[in-house]
Amino acid sequence: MAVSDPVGADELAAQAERFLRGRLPARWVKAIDEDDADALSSAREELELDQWWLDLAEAGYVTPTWPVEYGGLGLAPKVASGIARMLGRYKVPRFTNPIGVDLAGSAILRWGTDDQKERFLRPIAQHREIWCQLFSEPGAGSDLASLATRAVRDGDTWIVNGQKVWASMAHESSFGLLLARTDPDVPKHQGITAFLLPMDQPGVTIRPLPQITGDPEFNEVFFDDARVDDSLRLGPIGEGWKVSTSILASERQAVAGSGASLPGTTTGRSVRALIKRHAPVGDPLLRQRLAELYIEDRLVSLTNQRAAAKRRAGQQPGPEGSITKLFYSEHSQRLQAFALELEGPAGQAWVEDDRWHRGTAWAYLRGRSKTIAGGTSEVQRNILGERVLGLPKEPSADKGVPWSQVKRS
Amino acid sequence: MAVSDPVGADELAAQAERFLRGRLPARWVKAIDEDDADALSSAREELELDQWWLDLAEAGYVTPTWPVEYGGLGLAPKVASGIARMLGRYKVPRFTNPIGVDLAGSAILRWGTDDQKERFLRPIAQHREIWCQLFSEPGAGSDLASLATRAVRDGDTWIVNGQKVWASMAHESSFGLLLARTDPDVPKHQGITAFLLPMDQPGVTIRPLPQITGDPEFNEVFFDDARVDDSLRLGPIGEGWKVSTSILASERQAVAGSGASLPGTTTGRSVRALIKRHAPVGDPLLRQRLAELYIEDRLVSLTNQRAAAKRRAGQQPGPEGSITKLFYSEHSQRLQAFALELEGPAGQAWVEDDRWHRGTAWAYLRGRSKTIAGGTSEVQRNILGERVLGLPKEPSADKGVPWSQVKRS
Amino acid sequence: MTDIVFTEEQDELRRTVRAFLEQKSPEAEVRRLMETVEGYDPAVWGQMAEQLGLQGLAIPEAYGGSGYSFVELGIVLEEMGRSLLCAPFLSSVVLAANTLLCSGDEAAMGEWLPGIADGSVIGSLAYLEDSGGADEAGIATGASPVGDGWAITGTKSYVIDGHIADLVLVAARTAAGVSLFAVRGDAPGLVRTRMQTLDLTRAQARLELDGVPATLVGTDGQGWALLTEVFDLAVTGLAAEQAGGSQCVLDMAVAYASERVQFGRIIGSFQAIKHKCADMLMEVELAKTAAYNAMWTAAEAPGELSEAAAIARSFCSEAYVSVASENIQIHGGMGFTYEHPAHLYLRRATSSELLFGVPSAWRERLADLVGM
Amino acid sequence: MTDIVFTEEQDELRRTVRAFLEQKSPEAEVRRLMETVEGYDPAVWGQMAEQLGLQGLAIPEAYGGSGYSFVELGIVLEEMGRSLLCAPFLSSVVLAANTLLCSGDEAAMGEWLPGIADGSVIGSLAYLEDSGGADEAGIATGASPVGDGWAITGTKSYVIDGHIADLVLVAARTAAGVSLFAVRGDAPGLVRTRMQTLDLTRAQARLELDGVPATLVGTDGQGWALLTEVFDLAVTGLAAEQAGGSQCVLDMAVAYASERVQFGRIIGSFQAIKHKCADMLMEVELAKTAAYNAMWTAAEAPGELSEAAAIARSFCSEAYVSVASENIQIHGGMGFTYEHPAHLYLRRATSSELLFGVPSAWRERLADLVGM
Repeated sequence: MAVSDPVGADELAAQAERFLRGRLPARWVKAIDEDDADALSSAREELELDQWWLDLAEAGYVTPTWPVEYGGLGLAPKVASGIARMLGRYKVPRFTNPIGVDLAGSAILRWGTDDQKERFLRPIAQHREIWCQLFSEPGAGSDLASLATRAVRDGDTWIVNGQKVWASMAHESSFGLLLARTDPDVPKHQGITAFLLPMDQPGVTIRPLPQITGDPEFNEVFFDDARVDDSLRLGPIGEGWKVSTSILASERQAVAGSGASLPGTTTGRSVRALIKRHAPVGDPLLRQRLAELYIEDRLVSLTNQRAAAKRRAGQQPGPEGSITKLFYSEHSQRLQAFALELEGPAGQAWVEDDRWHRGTAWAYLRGRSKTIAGGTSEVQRNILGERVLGLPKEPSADKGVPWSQVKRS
Repeated sequence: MAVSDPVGADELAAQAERFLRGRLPARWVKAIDEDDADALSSAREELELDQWWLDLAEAGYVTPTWPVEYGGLGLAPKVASGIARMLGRYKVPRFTNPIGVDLAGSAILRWGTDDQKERFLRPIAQHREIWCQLFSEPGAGSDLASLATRAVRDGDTWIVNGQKVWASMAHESSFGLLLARTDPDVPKHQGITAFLLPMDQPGVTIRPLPQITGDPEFNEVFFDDARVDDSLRLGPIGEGWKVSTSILASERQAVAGSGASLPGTTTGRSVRALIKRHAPVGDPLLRQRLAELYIEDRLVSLTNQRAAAKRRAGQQPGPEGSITKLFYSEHSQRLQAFALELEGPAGQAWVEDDRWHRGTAWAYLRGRSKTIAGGTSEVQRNILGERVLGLPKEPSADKGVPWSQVKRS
Repeated sequence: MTDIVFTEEQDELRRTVRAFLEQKSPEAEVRRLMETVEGYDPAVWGQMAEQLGLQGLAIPEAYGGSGYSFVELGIVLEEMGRSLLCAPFLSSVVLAANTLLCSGDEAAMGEWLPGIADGSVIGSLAYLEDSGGADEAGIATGASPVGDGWAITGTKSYVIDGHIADLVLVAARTAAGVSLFAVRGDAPGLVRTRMQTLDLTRAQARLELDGVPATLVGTDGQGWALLTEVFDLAVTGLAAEQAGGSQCVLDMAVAYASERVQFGRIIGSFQAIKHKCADMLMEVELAKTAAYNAMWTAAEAPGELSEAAAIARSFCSEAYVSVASENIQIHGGMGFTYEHPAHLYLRRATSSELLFGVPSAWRERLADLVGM
Repeated sequence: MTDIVFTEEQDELRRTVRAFLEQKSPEAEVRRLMETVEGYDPAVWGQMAEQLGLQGLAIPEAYGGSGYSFVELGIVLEEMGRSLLCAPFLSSVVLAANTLLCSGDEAAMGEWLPGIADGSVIGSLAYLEDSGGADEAGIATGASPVGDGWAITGTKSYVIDGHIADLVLVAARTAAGVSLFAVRGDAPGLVRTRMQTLDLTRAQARLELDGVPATLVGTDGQGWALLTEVFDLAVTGLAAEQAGGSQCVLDMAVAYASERVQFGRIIGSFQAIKHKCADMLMEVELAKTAAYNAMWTAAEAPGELSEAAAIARSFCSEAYVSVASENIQIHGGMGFTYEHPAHLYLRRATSSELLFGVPSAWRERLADLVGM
């Protein structure tokens, strides 16, 4: 059912809706039509996921912006967003392979050889091969470019040694998008190369690294003479930083406040949910803080809308588009802490089957990552100060200095 | 009535009290005994100040820690503090020549020649010669050592050109304690020399520089071939930074939170005064904030007491003695802003004879300087981070670089 | 509601107003006017009306105005907030004109709006009294019927530009409740005293009324309901002004941080300063969003204004005070001098926060509106 | 009141306790114990009593203790807060022992205090219920006279170490009002369920009581007055613990900031990190002042404790949550892992803030006490 003719966004959305209504279990569609959350919850069990992903990919709806020859629909992002909205309306996830689709897929499309595109793109869209990201290291967080995992060439193969961290889904992954240092004797940004590393090999050891919530969301990955063929090198030798920046822009987008105005993207309790649960809030202090959080939430949404409206009107984007990620991440922390405080003692202890309070406490802890993951608040403030306001950078301690001579943890 | 024999602190305080009760107008003493603020206010008019300062200096009570030969009592600071407390109890100011007594006097005692001590110290204590401080410049605030006012030697005289700022009492001053650059070709701290500059000369122009309150508290001072004799140089050539750091320690002390626990040192409204005026505060939000401010105020006082108790017990001082200046300055700002807010519309407009509201607004504005004067909050946080917590300094952009080659505003 | 995005025409309006104010209300002129008794320049006031038609911009054509919306008015106010224009614009064009418009009183509108629109009449609104209470209970001034009209006795405080107003709209209590009255500036029995103000660029007066003749505006006893509507519009206009002032102090701070050198470095390269500027940027952008949202709502969905106004009022007030304070901090000692304009903005910001109900009161109102 | 300065003997006590905890309660041991059902190590508990006499330190000699003051007890709690010791010390030695002492009930004190002092009895205090309301109205559990004694029916929640307590002091309502009762941990009709807790290092239980036999402690109907006294002491002890935890996370943050390198620099040289550490330092030092002041007041002027306790409670609670959060932030991704101890302190800090009345409630109490 690939779309070959250029059609309008409305027609595309209508096509997607027809597909969904035909493909999804009838109870699912009914639950959506009747806005019945409980019915939807039980309908979810009817969907056989592996086949679902295959069919969704086959229809091109997993990756509508990819070229038709690699399983996409060749659509502009603006047009494709209609499909995403329709999937959202039917409460179906677009993919559970985010690193694969958003990062590895984009990177391969942009930097990969034809062989690489042919080999990797369809399995990504079909969720047959899950990917993980092998970028951050214990010693290279905010300063990612200082990474120390080494890849040394040995004929047609590269031998990898070192350690990565924050690799989500590493256990399930077939491949990892790896940044490794291939030349330590040039400044940090210049000696990095990107690879498409097969995860299932003796030189790769994966260790879960649970978050403070206890959830094993991330992993550490150790390389002990791991091997990757030069044909799986992505982009030129020494150009890995360029590959990664083109990718990280997508990641920042994903983490960013641009999603803040979409319903359901809050990790934890939304302002609306708190009002619903706790209104009328009698304590004037709590009322004030709830009102403050409501205002913050509204202003982030409205600011994102303002930025989007400017884009639609073809105007130059202003600073309004840059501030919401940082503000929203700090707002989210305040909100989850407040949600906990609203509960009083019940926020800090609960009986086993009390999902609300457990979830509230979980969201509170999870919220701590909001100002760390995807660029710490400190780095975000540097970015606002330097890129938006034009303030000068700090004197650099490592600019132009060969990586091997720079101080590291 | 100079004290020649070593006597105990209690006996000294008793002597001071006898002096005060004999020397002050009878109505003044009565007002103190009866704790009658209004009576004291009118008694103040009876005191002829010039003679008072002379007598107080003659008794050694202006500068009790100075050597006897220069008009002091030769007392240890700990012992002398009993006298200060007694003057405080009788609500008499110790001096209105703070730069002279605390800064210039201390500096001359430590760095001056015998001739300089003989010439300057008694007139300072007697308030016959007022002094001002000529340190800061428009281009050298937090970074005082980058100062650009030049002094060039011409035989036995130095010719001074440049500009100083924040010189309080410059108009009334006979002399200014000047820091000037005598060697631009060495790193900034090394090319500075201190001078005792006569203010009444054609090369010195004074221009008032009112604060945001409108009060002409400070002045700018311009030097246009001003002259100062080499015999009025304080300390060796190029050692001016050392002279100034020994002095600035006293200034920091004066501005610092060490006085925060003393009654009457708050600029503007005290927490107690706000409670007295506004209790009962019905609005739960305002009650909370008043309680917060009350807590902050109490904790600063208690922390100062804790630091003092440690000193008295002969224990090593801990960080508790270092934090109160910064915290108290920010607390004061919050307090004065809150005092204004408590008034509502009356905080921002008043009829002419409404002293309370005018004073509340004045204190709000005046409070802005708390985090700037005597070391900005940013500099204070650097000091806490580096000197107390031992964190490393920032990479320096001017360390070891000749002053003339360093970037400046 | 349409997208919050300025049209080319609106951008042009902004450029025109900004150019006018840069010429007519530079800092030196602001400082001159703030020390005059009147507090504004009648010649410039006339040019604003004749050359640009600013006073009548958002007044309906039926009453001599140009019939533009609150969005255009907000743009003008944003620019005026930026330049700290000393003029009775907020009092006359925002407060008085909108009180008349909300009253729906044809006679009053017909009598006064054309004059406000062409600048020949300066209007103002007197609702606060010495108690400062910004609620209905705060109104103690009384009005009694006398012949065809009314006579008012009492005291009004904090009346913006009340000392020069030709028309004062006075809230007073009748047997039916709080009502609004038109009082002429030169009416017998009215004594007006200019107050001393924290904000040096906006004059306020205290009015003593002793049997002052007055004309009822709107319905007897419906004055507080009318004022509640007016407040939403007033704080919307004020929010635009606050957003303009906030942007101006941010610009000032960034400019200074970009040129000032200490320790051999531009101070904006220090994180302490850089991050402060980043925080200011966030506050300013959100304040602009809040103000624009309220302007658009006032123009396109006035029935929903209360929530947007409460958000704009509480956020813009606190943001402006915060960034105006930080601007002084970033300027260090220089920012603490009378000669530097930084304090003029702090004074305006603080006064604006205190004068129209404190932010917490508006958040409480919001909590009610949203059903918290 | 004497100066707030530790004596040589008190410093020695601190060193002894710290050395003991470093040996017996290192992080690995904390992590082991927090996953056990009991939540503490009975052997270490016994050593605390036998070798150091910590449980009986501040219990009068007449009841088998050593008769030291709340200052010494505070020092011990500060060190326990630092090491996150998993043990029923707060529940038994601070809450239960002080409830008994405040009750003045000779029989109850004679029966229970010697066992608490020598560690053979673990006591706890059950006053909160499912509603979480920390005021008198929150107590719905009822007690009725049965024969010589009483029978209690109802539910208690958030009972610290309630699942292992030999003695539970239960607040329940009689005809005379809220009263306190001693209930044995193994009493018939008592069902105890360990709750899931945010704070992994301090266990809490929910108790269901169905006609559980109980003995009145103190005077019938005077339970809430008694509890109010106990709360002041409880939050004083907790403040000491919070101060100890706060100092520990500051030390952790500074150590990390002094060794971690990014962008070729020790991260503590960046102002963003350095100033955060400076802010943490201020909070920690003021928190210590607040805790010490409350400890000294409890020891030397117990009649004036309420104000000192309210100050310590509200300030130390917020300071600890703040510095524990910032510690995670300074550690970046590392601080967000389960393996790093940073989250254990945030959990303790947050739980402590929520469990004994939120800071704003204590500030409200302070406002009453001071006459605001």
